Amino acid sequence: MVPLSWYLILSGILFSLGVLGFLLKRNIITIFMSIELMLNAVNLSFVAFANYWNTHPVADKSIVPLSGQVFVFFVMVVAAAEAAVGLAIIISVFRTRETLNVDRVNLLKL
Amino acid sequence: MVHQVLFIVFGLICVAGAINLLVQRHPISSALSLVVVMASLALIYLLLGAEFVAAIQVIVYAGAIMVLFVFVIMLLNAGAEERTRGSRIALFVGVPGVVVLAGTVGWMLVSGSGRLGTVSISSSNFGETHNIAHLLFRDFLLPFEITSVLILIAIMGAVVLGKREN
Amino acid sequence: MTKNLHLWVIPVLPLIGAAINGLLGRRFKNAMVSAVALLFTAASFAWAAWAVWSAWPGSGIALPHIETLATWITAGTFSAPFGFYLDQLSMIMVLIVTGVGFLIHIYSVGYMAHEGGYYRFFAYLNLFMFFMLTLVLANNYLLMFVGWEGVGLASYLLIGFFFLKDSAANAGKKAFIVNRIGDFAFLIGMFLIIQHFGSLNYDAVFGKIAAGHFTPEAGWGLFTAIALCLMFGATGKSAQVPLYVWLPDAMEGPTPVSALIHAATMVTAGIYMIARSHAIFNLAPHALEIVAIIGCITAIFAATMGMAQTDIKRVLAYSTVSQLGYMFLACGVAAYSAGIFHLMTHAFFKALLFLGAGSVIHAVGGEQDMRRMGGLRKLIPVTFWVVTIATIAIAGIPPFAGFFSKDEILGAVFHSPYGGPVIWGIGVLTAGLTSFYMFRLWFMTFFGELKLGSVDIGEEPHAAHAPAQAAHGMASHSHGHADDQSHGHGGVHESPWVMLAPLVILAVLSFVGGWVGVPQFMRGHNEIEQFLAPVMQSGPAVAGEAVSDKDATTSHAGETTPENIGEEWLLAGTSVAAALIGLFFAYLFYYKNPGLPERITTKMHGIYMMVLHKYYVDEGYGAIFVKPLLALSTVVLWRGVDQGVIDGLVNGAGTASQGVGNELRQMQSGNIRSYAAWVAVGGAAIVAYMIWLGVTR
Amino acid sequence: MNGSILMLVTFLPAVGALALMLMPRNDRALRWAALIISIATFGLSLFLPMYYDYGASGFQFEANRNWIGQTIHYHMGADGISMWLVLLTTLLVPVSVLVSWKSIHDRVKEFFVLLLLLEMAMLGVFLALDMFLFYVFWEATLIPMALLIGMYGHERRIYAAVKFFLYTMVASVFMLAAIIWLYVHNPQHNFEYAAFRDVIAHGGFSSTALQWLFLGFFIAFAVKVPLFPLHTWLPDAHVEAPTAGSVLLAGVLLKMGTYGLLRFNVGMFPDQAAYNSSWINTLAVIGIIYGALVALVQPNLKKLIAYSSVSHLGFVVLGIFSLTTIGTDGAVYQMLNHGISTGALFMLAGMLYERKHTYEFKEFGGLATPMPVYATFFLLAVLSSVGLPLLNGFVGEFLVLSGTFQSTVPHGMLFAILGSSGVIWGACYLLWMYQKVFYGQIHHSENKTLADIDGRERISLVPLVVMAVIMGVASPYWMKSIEPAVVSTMPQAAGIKAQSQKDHNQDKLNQKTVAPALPAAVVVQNATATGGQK
Amino acid sequence: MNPIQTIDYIRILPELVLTVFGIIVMMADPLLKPGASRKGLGLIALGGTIAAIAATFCQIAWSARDASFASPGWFGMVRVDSFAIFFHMLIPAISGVCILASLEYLDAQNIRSGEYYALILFGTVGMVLMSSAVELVLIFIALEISSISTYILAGYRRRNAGSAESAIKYFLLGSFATAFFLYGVALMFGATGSTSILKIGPALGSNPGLLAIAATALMIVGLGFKVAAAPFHIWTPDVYEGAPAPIVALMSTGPKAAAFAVLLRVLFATTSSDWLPLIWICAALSMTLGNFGALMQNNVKRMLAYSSIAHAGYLLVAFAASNEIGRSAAIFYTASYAAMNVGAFAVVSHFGAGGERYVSVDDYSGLGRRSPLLAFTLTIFMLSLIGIPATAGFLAKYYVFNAALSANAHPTALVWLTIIGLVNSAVASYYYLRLIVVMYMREPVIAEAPAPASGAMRLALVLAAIATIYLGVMPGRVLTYSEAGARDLVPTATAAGSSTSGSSTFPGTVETTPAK
Repeated sequence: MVPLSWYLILSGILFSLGVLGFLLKRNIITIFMSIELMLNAVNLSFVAFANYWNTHPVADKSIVPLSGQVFVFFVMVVAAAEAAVGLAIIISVFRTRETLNVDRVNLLKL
Repeated sequence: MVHQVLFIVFGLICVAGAINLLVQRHPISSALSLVVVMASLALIYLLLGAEFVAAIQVIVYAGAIMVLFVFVIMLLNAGAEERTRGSRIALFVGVPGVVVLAGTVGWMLVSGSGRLGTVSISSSNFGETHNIAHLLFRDFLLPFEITSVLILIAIMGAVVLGKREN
Repeated sequence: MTKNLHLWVIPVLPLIGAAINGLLGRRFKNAMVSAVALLFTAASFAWAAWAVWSAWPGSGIALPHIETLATWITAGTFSAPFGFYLDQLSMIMVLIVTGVGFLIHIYSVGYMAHEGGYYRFFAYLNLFMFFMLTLVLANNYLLMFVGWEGVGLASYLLIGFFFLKDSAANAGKKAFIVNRIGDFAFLIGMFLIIQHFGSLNYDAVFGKIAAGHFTPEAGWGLFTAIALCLMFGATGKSAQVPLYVWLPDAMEGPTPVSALIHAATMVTAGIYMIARSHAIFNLAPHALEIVAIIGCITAIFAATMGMAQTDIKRVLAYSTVSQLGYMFLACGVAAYSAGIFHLMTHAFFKALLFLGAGSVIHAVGGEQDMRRMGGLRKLIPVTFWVVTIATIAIAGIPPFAGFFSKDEILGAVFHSPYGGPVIWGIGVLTAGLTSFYMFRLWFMTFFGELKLGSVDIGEEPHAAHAPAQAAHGMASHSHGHADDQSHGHGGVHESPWVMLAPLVILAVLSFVGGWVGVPQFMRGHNEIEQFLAPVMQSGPAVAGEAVSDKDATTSHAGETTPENIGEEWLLAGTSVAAALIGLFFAYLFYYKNPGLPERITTKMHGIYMMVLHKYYVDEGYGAIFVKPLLALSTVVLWRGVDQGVIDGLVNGAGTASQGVGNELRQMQSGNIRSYAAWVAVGGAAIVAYMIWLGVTR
Repeated sequence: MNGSILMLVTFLPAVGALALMLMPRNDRALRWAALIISIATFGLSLFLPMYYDYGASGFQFEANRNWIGQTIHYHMGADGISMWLVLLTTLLVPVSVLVSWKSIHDRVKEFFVLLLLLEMAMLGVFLALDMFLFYVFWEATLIPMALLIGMYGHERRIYAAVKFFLYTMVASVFMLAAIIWLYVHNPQHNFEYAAFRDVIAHGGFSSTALQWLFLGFFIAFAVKVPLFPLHTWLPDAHVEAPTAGSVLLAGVLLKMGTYGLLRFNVGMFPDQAAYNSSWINTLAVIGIIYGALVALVQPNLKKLIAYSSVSHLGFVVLGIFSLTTIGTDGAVYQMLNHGISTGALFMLAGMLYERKHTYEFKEFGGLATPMPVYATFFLLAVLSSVGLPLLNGFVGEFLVLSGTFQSTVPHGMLFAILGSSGVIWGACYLLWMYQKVFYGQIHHSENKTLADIDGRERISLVPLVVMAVIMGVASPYWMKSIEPAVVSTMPQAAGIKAQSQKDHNQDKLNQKTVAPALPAAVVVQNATATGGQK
Repeated sequence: MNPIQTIDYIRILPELVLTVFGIIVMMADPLLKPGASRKGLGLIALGGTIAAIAATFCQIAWSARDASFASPGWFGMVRVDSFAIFFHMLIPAISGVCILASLEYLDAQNIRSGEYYALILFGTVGMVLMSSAVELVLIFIALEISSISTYILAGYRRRNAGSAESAIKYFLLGSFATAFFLYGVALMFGATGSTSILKIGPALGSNPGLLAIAATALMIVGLGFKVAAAPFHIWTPDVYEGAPAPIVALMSTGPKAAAFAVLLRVLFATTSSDWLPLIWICAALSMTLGNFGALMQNNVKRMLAYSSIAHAGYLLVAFAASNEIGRSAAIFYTASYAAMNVGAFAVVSHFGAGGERYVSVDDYSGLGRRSPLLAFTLTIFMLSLIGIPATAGFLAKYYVFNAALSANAHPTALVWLTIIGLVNSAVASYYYLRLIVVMYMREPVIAEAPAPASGAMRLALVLAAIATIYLGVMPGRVLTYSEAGARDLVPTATAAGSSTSGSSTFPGTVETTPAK
């Protein structure tokens, strides 16, 4: 018996670490990875909630606990798509700027 | 009991991997630590009785997506990142912000933990593939179909942006 | 159904003349211009004479005879008509204006013959006639104000006639503005009248008063306020202290203008106005008091200044101011008819003096400094004789006109509660001074020997005119002022008859003019007194008690008891004596031994300088009012408030917001991680806030 | 003569502008077209006084149609006040087309298009009876004027244009807020002027709310007038604007401000108007004197005239916030006068600029000799502006001042006296100006040969001068339509007397000196009161 | 029997049509010669948008025939009510105009690939779907579709470093925000066990638990980012500056409109109004930051970017009013803003010429002389952005503030918001006016005269201008639509309206004005 909150807290921690990664990492690819981390955190809470709603059946039949897992599926699809596009964009940035350091990618400002 | 132990173990591995992702300076190491996070997450999914999700977590995420990452890292042979001080804001504004965010959310969950109750490895066939399939191809048919457009865009985008200048 | 006299025609005729000359005059020959001007003035005079004749008391037309042409202004309950008002008072005035005006028109034909802008001159002159006649014929204060302002305009234009000379332009401007200061008070007076009588029509206002629920105010009240406002207005027009300063400068205008406007007619408008509003003044003892004092001060003050002047026209100007002071004094002691009487006689002899002076100036080719004149007696006999008559008249030596009117006034002053022996004394002294400086002028001009050009003092000839002569048709080549007589006539010469004729007529008038007012104690009937009585009595009997029974005793000396007949004779005698003393001193200083004045002036140099510089009043006004005002406007208001404070604030706000904009833009460091930080912080803030809300609920 | 006439008058210029846009860039043709259109508009507008029912008060020629949904209407109408302002506008536009005849030679098409659009907007402002419509026109005047200044002005034209635009823009948003607020609280859910009036009267709003609304409107109009502390855009705008721009700016745009004050601030918020009158009148009087004093020391002809406008508009505001029928009559009349006399002055200044390309006094002097006719016209304009009796200026000023003098708003008498000093200042700066330009010797030889004004310029001036004289002697003709309109706009003119007499003691004192001696005074007051209701 | 009926296909007809055309374009592209112009494809894409609009009309017809049309379809995934239909009209129209503007642009930038149009079309699919989706997951996917396509399009000028940078910035920050949104969805699922907007509302009631509140907050973050509302506006200027002008035209209007649609659906789903103060603050912040940031901009694209932030602020004012008038005002505003902003960016993209050389304000000097028509149209758009009467911008602002003032929740606060907004719009007039000033009052600085606009560009400009004027003068018809949409948005508008006046800790809700 694990309290749901543990899972949620874990996902919260992962999410925050993802945000921190975005803020602190310099390499664009790593930053992108931290975003993936955030998405994973979200997935975790989806799955946890799915399980929660499954173990706590409610009167409202319209609630489908399993949909939580389906969301995860969709999130993964989106993540994949983002990965493809994102990496392509990173490549084109690298082509034009010859760097992957975000701090050097600041032509556009003010 | 077992459940708790397993959760704690894999949870700690997750967090460790995530932290490692942050502290590692070379993108490859970060990528690998992310793989660790994902793998252990997959196990946690199993604990939550989501076999199918656990499976695709490994296949799609750890497999496809991370491979893509590693591939790009190799392609651009990105070296260890230099610690430039590009943004003081991120440090002195962002980090406290994150702390506040985490703090509030965490406090909320802790305080609400009683109300939230617990989860357990369900004996039921909950999370089995055919249930998911039934859901996916009936209730979520429209989103499922629409994702095709998404993927189409992704492919096109990758092609457009990736292809050499003529 | 009284007969319609179409009084409006009287002022409108000159207006037509002005319009014709003003619009088309440039294409006319001088002869044509003068023909038009004279024609319309004469017609107006004729019409006025006819109107007066047919409205003469006892001719069946009830006086005052009011004709309303149309409404001019109407708003709310207030309304002012184009209405005309003929009573004994305006009869006298209209005859003086049209009569003297006509004579001066004739004179000008000769005098201005060689000036540029001939048509312009006559257009202005006719315009002046129009406004002056409106002033005296109006049946309400607002229409009077029309004339009042209008004559101001006309004099502005005529003083500035030689506008190429800055001095002339300045003088014109000064005249107009100083008058405006008076008009300001006049306006306030009118507002008060409107507020409390609801109308500005004489019949309405005086009717209400005559209805008689007002007693003369013990203290300072409404009527005092009104009276003082009107009085201040009058001081502007009639060149009284403290607003007299414009009149001497006004001598920059052509001499006929000085004669018509600044001696005979316009400057007397103030007197007319006070006499017209006597009903109000009678209710305001304090106001009368002040009027009397101002008149008295002006009289003596101007007289002293007149003594030191060397410019012949300026001497006459100051004498005008001083004589106007007499008239004010008369009004101040509620002897209005005496004031009007003096107004009339003064119109005759002062116009004559100015025209005479003009003739002299004309003769000596533009010289105005008496020290360069002398011995003209032989050269211009006619002028000499007429000026002599005028001088005697103004000096107040019987039986010339001046004597009677001046005597009226002094008598009234002596008995009046507002006058009294002191003011009377000053009046007599003034009379002496008057006679002194007038005979000084007379001796310096006509006796001794001609020293043209020899004396090189006095104001320098105005170089302005050399180019001016070359200049356009409009430019004056102003032979009246040019110091050389390069054009036309050579040496000293008598003026043409077209100029002399008016002089002669005026001379006759200033000789006999006074006989209409021979006081009873001299076995006369004082016709003018009788004639004006109905007007002046129209002031309510009740109000009269305090005042007019006294001035009854004084001015209708006839009805008084025998023993003060002697007193009357005594008073008259004193003033004559004063005049003769003045004459004697003038003879002594300026004929017997001309060296004397210099010695005296050198002895009492300080005083002399002060007098010579007119007590530095102009300079004082300049230093106290004009300069500080300009400085204030420039430094404080314009540069300070306008550009400094207000615009400073406005532009400051602009730059400030731009600065803010720049600061805000610094958020856009261009660094992705910073951006993410902002997003994260924003997210954190929102989440925290919402949860806090949720918790607190 | 139904509502269609107003629509014709208002939108004919717009149609004309459209036509001009489509015309080829042939300057001569464009000028003539613009002239013909504007004259046609003027001719059309002459129908208003012709068919105006002088007996009736209230609005005439009304047209009221739905515009946007049921709430926003196209509602136009003219009463005695707006009718004459419309005529003033339609008179001034052809005139300013004439003065721009030669002076505008670059981008002629744009110029006349903007001019006609401006005319449309100005007419709309005076005629709109739907507050939304009013605001639309109000803002619509902004752009063409700003462009006219900015495109055809002189050196600092851009600064002036932007300043003008921002000043007005910032101010009018407050009015918009007030309008919307009133609409929202208007049970009839429309923007009708009448509806607003009675929702304010009977809506039971708190006085605080009404005060804010009043100020919202006031600020917008005060900037346009311009009232004392908000006037600094005016000199810049005038100095930089092309002649036609100045003429319309001074002649009409400023009147929009005073019109608004009268129609909306006083017309809709009688109590607030009475409540605020004292400080507003103070500002007005400051404006009168301040404007005059600053004008007195201007080295620049146009700046001087601009500041004189500040002074003159002070009289108008004073008259309106005297809250007396007489004063307001005078104010309305003074609006027309100022439009004519100052319009003429700006035209004359412009003609001089065409010849000399400067407005600095030191470049002039002695011009009466080479340009006698010009000098004469100028003198007439100056005199009408000085307020010489028998010219239009006097009637307005006199009524304003005597109205204020009798008004029972706090310190009415004091304000009137201070205001009257304006007659002195007016004489000072205007005669000073006249002397600087025309009298004395000619210091600049080139001035000797300046050409006098030609036929076109005379034709453009004559109507104004003639109007100045006619309006000076025949004011009743205008008053008979203005007065009923004024009375129906501020019926409280009488009411306020009554109530403010109670709460302003010093005023009582003024009366006290009189009351015993003079029943007449009381009679007058009551008479005005009844005059108010009738 | 098959649970999917024809009616369901009709419900997604525009999306289907757009997808089909997108695929056609995609297929046709390889058939063309590499160097050849892609105009033809552009025209096909244009046809696609027109077809989409036609499809929407078909939807209208159907809904007129079948009352059940407006009820959720696809197992409660989409809901094609008049609200959705409004955006089904608006968004393809926007895309169409942007495509028109792109035709010339791509040749000028010498970009020779047809995917561009395909991407626009697919992106449009996402946006259109966002407006009709009522299920958070579907919304999420649609959002991603539109976002990802715009990421790619933003980076389309691949030779240009700025373009790539704008793409990466947009992409990273966008995904970042999306993660927040998703987290919110997750928590919402946790709180209610459902992600269907229609179910969430009732489930939460008027007193939601902490989880739901946090969820709402996180979703506001995500959507706030998409609509570029402060404090999540920060990416806008950089991205807009770097991205191709026609794409900026699109993404400053299309996705924004869609995102606002989602925001409307989400925020007004829950009957709780805790978010009111937040929106108040966001609105005030956005207006102020946007306008003041724009004051000193010399780059027209950046300036318009800041202005779009400000306009998002005005739009949020309508949200803050949180009454039916407000909702319809918001809907109307999206349309008006789309009209004028697309127009403005169309001009920018034309004037920018090859490589977008001329984008600084000074470059526009003397445009009034050199090409009066272009200047005139730009002037119309600027005036509309300022909010001068008789333009769309004015009426839109007017309705927004009208809504704010007629709100019965926190009247005082909203009066102040209105004042802030009005003052802001006055300040804003400065920098819009600046463009007009340089166009008409300064002399040209760049030698070459702008190339004459192509027919397509002309058409685009004319359409935008006409729309701007039409919405400013004759908005009646569009208004009725937006009001209908507002009504359908919250079936129990009255309930929502009343509940907005529920308990709240918002400062300064003192009644100064006892409205009878």
